[in-house]
Amino acid sequence: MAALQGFDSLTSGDTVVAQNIAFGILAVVMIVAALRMVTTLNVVHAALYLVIVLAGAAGIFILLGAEFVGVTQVLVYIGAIVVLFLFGIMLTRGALGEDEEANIEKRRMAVLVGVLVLVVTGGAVLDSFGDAAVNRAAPSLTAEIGDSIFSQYIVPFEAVSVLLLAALIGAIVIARKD
Amino acid sequence: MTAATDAQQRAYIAGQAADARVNVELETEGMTLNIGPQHPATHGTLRIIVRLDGERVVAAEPVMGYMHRGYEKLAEVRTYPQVTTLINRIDWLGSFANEVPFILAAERLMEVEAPPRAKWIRTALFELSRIANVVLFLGDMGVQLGAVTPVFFAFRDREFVLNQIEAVTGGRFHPNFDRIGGLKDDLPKGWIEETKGVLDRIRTFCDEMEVLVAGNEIFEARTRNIGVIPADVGLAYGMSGANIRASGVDWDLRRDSDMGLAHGDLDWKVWTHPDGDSFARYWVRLQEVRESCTMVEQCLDGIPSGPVMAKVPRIIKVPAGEAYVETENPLGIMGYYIVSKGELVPYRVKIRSASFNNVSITPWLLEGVYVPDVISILASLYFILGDIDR
Amino acid sequence: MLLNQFLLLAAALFAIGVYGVLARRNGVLVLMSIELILNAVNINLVAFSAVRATVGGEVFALFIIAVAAAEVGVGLAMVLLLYRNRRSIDLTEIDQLRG
Amino acid sequence: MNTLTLAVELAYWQQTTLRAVIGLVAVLLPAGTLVYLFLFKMMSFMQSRLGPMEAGPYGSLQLLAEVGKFLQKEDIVPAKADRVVFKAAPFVVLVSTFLLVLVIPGGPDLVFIDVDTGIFLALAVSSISVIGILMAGWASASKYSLLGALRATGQLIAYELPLVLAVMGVVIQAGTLNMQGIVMAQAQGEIFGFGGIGSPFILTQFLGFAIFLIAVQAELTQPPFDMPVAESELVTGYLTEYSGMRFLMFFIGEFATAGIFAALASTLFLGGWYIPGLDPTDNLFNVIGPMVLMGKIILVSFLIFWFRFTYPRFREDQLQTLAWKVLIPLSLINIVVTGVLKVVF
Repeated sequence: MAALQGFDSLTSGDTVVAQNIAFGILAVVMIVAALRMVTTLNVVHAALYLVIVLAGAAGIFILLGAEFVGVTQVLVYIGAIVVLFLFGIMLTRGALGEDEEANIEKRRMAVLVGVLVLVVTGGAVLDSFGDAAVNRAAPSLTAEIGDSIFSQYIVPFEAVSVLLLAALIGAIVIARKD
Repeated sequence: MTAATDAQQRAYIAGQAADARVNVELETEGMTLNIGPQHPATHGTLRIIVRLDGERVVAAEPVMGYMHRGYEKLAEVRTYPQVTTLINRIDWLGSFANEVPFILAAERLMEVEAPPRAKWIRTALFELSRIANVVLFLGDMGVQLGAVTPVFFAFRDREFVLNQIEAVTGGRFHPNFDRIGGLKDDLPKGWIEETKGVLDRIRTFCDEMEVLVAGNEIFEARTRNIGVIPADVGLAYGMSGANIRASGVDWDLRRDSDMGLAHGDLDWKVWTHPDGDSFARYWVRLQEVRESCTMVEQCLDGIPSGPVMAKVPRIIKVPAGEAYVETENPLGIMGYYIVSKGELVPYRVKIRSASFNNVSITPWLLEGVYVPDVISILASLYFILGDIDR
Repeated sequence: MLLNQFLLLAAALFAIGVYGVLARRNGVLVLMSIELILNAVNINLVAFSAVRATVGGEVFALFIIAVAAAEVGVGLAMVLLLYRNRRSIDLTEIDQLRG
Repeated sequence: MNTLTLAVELAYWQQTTLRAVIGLVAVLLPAGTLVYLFLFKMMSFMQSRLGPMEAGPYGSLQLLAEVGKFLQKEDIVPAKADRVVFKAAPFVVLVSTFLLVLVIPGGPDLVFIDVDTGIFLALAVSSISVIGILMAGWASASKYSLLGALRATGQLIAYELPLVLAVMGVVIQAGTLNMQGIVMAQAQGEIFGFGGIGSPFILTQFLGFAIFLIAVQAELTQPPFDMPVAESELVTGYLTEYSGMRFLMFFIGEFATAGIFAALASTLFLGGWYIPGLDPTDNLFNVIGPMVLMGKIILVSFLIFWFRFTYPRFREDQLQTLAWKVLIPLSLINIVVTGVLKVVF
């Protein structure tokens, strides 16, 4: 984020070189880490690769000027969700720790589906949005997000709150011994 | 749980080896954890194998003998005066107290009795070594529970006690001062006054510990109702000393039997506590240090004059016979069973040391507690490795 | 910066996530792959939000993060239960309702 | 977007380098000061000893000697360890520490990044260190390490909540997440119409301050919450297998984080770089601000270390009970009361 501010001084016209470089690095790191995540046999390593992907996503959010979302991403995903994963894996080792190689035809099918999804969505994206540019004038204000959550989006917000409570109770009920 | 059979022991060790082989994928469900032999909590080489389910102990097994030095066997090839040099090192924190029961047993076989002055000085030194020993426990218990500071206070104030012991005996840790028939020497000049000053320091130290450690809420939360030993179980495992008095058993050899020291002539009290938990053990020891201070003070005031050595032959040969003498040592009851064939060396010496019995309760006591409590319970049982392994 | 580069990155992550869900048999890994998919969606939402210069997309990204947390909590609880009952979390073996 | 207000115009790369250097100083200087002042000296005096006396006057160079010692030591990786993860773990912890310092302002213009999310960012990046600790514990292939890491994680997650909730009160009162805004709110605020000392939030948010300090103590895994590194049972928890440089990194991480959390506490509750009686927009504060902040850091960390050297440690379940049954409800009440009062007045 420290770097981000400086980027503004480099801005000239519509070309933002430094931001594109940052995006390129983040994108490559994220995709490599994501690929490693779904192929590695060690589940702990997979969780650590997931951390890299999530941190990259946080970087992308900040690049897009969505500071609050980026920080929330770090707090919730890296600070809580991945920790939950690691905790679960380490508490139960053995079966949770290792994943045998999936059988070949299953993997072949999965690769096929994955490539298909990529081609279709990618094609659709390229087709529909052409060369729309992201014109980030300034990072969006946190106050603005807060205002819209508690006015425009109050119903979904309440729904999410209820869902979280339900999930909390549900998880406790499911995971309890006896 | 009673003591493990051979097969059980072997199963443990096999499980141990299997666990050493597991790769980085570790388990915590049904995990075997070795506490010791080299571990910061055991201040010595005691090894406790615990099987865990999460943080809860399913089974615990003490493995002793990493520091066995064979004193009983060694004593068979040493003359009687030489044996005291060895047995000094059993409970190394209260060494003088180790010599007393052996000397008393030998005196009983030889039918000599130390002169009154020697008896009183013995009593004073006996109680001083108890203070030197237990003071360290009072601080160390804090360290085991995570409070670093008290142990420094304990080391600081124990130093004064050791100075006084050194002033009389010439040795800080291993005095080797007790002789059959009396003591090696008389008290040095001015010692009595200095010792009284030291006793005041120790009393202040006890007050500090009462506030700093026993009065701390977290300390209470960590020790109250933790590691409760019912009186009958404790007695069945042969526990003794402050450990059993903390379970409400009013049993102290200094009062209940004639140990051949001057305790009968002193005015003091045996402390007990009804709870039997870790806190009770700490509390009882704290009171006993205070009581020891009063005893030493009375000894200092009441030392009779006279010689410190009875008439004994220059070369000591103990007449054939057997004798068993036990005394209330800092860690509990310590006894020596001497069999003599009338030679220069004892035929057989059997040492009953307190800590061995005190830690043998651990398999029963540690079942079902949390890992952190294992440490606090072990600390509260207060053992000295040398006293377990001899 | 073009909108497309973000959308393509998201599409790639989404495809990788789909591969993970389909190819892996370990329940925990499947859950992680779902996180990947949700993140791809989030990137899209935030990118659109940036293009439109409104905060609506960001708000929904926040909701998705919250929902993801709930999902992982319940999902992991189920996997742990599975492990406790069957000593295995291979999802291909879980093909019947009666344990 | 603030830039450093200096007489000379700096190029972007120069600014970045300057920021990086200042960041390094801002992390290491308080850490070193705290280690020397409190760990070496205050602890020694509390334990009736002198502490280091040989290296430099009153042992003041002892720290350099220690660092030199650690740097010379062999970097041992256990045979069964997961090498890459094992080696990466201390870096993850340090990253968390260095990211934390970014949002702390040292003066009206002295700030690394003046982001809108300020304190929220700090709390978020502080949770990254959990990952590093789990990595260290798991990759060491040692049972003590694993148990320590699991304990640490359970504890850090439990105390993250009161930490965040305690800050909420301040955020409600200041009406902003921005650290600079929080300082300004305290500098320009009034208590019942009296503005002589501004309005340091410790007066109105004392409950929040207390909860924050307790939670910080737990986040730092210090006594009385040092179960994860309990040396008398778990040897040193997740640090057990580390040696030399990598141990030093964990050590720096621990004390630097202590310093930074103290800085956060001073900024949130004690007015940060501001001292009453002066105009907060005065350029003077760009000079004396860091020193004022340092003084407050030392004040707060004195409290933190005082607890550390005094108390025995809680057991796992006891400290969880404290977090869930005492601190979280209390901080929720604090938020509700603050919110209601904010609306009423």
